[in-house]
Amino acid sequence: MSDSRYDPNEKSLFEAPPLAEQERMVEAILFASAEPVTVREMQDRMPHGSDAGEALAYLQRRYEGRGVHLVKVGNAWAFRTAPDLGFLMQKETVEMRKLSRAAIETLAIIAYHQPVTRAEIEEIRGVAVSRGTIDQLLEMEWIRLGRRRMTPGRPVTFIVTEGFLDHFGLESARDLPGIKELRAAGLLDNRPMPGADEEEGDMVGQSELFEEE
Amino acid sequence: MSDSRYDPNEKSLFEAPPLAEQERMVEAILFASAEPVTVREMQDRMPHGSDAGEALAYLQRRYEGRGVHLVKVGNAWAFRTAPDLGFLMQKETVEMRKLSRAAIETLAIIAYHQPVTRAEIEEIRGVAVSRGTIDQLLEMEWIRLGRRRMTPGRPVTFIVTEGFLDHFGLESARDLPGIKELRAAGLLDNRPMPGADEEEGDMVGQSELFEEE
Amino acid sequence: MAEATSLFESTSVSERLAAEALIVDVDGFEGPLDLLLTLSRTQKVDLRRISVLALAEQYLAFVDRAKALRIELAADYLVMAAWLAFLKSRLLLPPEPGEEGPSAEDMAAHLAFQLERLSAMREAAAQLMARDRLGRDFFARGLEESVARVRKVRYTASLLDMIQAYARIRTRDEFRPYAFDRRDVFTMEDALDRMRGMIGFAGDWTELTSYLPEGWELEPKRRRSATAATFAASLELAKQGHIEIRQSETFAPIAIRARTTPRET
Repeated sequence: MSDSRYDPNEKSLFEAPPLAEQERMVEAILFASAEPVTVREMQDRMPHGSDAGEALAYLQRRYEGRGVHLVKVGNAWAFRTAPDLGFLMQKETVEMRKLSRAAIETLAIIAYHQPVTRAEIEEIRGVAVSRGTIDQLLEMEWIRLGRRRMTPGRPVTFIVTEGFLDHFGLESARDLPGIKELRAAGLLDNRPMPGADEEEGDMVGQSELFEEE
Repeated sequence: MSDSRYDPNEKSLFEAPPLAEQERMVEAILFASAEPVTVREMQDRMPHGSDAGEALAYLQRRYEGRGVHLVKVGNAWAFRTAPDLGFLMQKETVEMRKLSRAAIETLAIIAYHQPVTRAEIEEIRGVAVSRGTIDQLLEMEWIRLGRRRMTPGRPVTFIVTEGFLDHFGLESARDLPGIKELRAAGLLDNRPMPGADEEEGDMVGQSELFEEE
Repeated sequence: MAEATSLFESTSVSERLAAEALIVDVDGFEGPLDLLLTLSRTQKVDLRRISVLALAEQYLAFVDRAKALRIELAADYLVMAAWLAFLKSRLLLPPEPGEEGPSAEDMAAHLAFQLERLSAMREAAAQLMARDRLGRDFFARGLEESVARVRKVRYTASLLDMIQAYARIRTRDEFRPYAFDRRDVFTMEDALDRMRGMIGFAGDWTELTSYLPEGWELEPKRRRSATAATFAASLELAKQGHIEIRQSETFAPIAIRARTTPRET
């Protein structure tokens, strides 16, 4: 919970505010922000010697069962209204951009298989992924570029963002629905086509034939 | 607190949610709204039979002393950061800047000659020392006032502080290397200073030219 | 193909109607794998237990139907058809001894895996989209408070900066005017002055070295400086048309003489 334990000797030098005060501070910082705030950023803004992580743990308990919840998004935290009260918020509802089936599937594949290359997405879907689909997901800031794969051609990989986690109310990609079962069933393995070594050229050719651009 | 009492007969027709539920609703509505919300608006959005005013009163009490407060803005209500925590709403960025040539020379003279009067500093530097330079060094707590010199006019003297020694990793000002040592170590910059004898106005311009060394 | 056709014909009326609906809607498929997945549903079994042979036959029959109806299929559907025809023949015929490459069973198993994986991803995508979502089911803070950025300047200096500053002040008196040591330097201007005065008296080829100032040839450092300056000056004089320069071969002594008539330029 806490990523910034202080040396006890240092603690004695700087009088940290009482924990209840730190909890108020974390509460105020998180309330003021629409975006998730990292523990590190809270810590930076709080007086020296504060332990944002510990304060957060208390705060989270305090908001259990309330109209707003404290949720963890990746390494950051945010207040979000309780999902069961969504019906009250029609006024606040933002128009959701309708995603194409291709975009939704591509997003799911990136989330479950990340980091994943475009060729791998195409392998799974059996069709070429159009540039527009990837662009749309990048633009929505639901995916971003990960590390390059250390294979010939060093292809880029895609991974999901904190914005994605935030949007779908996930603490981390490990919490994706059914991911454990899928992994156990071997469905997230990168299983190459038997004899793919000889036929790889062929495979690429196929997906290129279908390029929608 | 409540501006919308319902007819008890009507109330019995529709099962109103429990008050704790209503409080959650008010909390979520106020949290998510971009603007302060009136009791009437809340009431309109909540299930029939709810009493937004009463729920609000409970909610307000709940947030007393917390990091955010429930405040009335005109006729409407909103969450606001507790006034004493306003300092958290700023992010401090520290910019490091190199000390000006005049300041560093003055500092050097004080360190090597302490306790030293302003007139002595000027004599050594060969130019007047501006008040701002001394003030800056005082403010940084690298120099402080020493004893007054027992000469006519009893001028103040300047000495370096513990903070100065700390910053430069010195145990005492006596640890500063002498000119001979500097020369031996090749630290003496034998570049002449054009117009070194000229008046300060000129000097400033030239030292700026030199700043990047 | 006869077998496939018969199989196609043997299927029930409703299945044939469904297959025709598929063909009409072929644009709606996202590639051959998607079509295969849809066809596999007609087998009404778990994807793990799917008969790839039957699926291949269904697919080939579908492609034949499309051809009969003169519906143009995208190339990758035809590539898949060719691959499935190959797979089908491999599944039906006993393997030839010494045959290379993956077995037909491995290929079939991989196809089944691909279908199952695609199906699983679709299911996952649906579950994901059905989750409570930000801005639809749960909401962020509406009234965001801006975080003011406060810029604070902190001045700093290193010990070296300070020591050098002090050294600069203390040694200022020792500084000479801006010049490096010129005692051993013979400048081109010096050489020009010297040569201009001498050139008029020298009517014939004279070695350049004889123009060096007296005494400078003794010390190597001074000789180098004087030679360089004199040579540079001679080039300058030649350029101006006052003298001519001659050198019989590389590294041979250089000789100069005054030009009688100024060169036309």
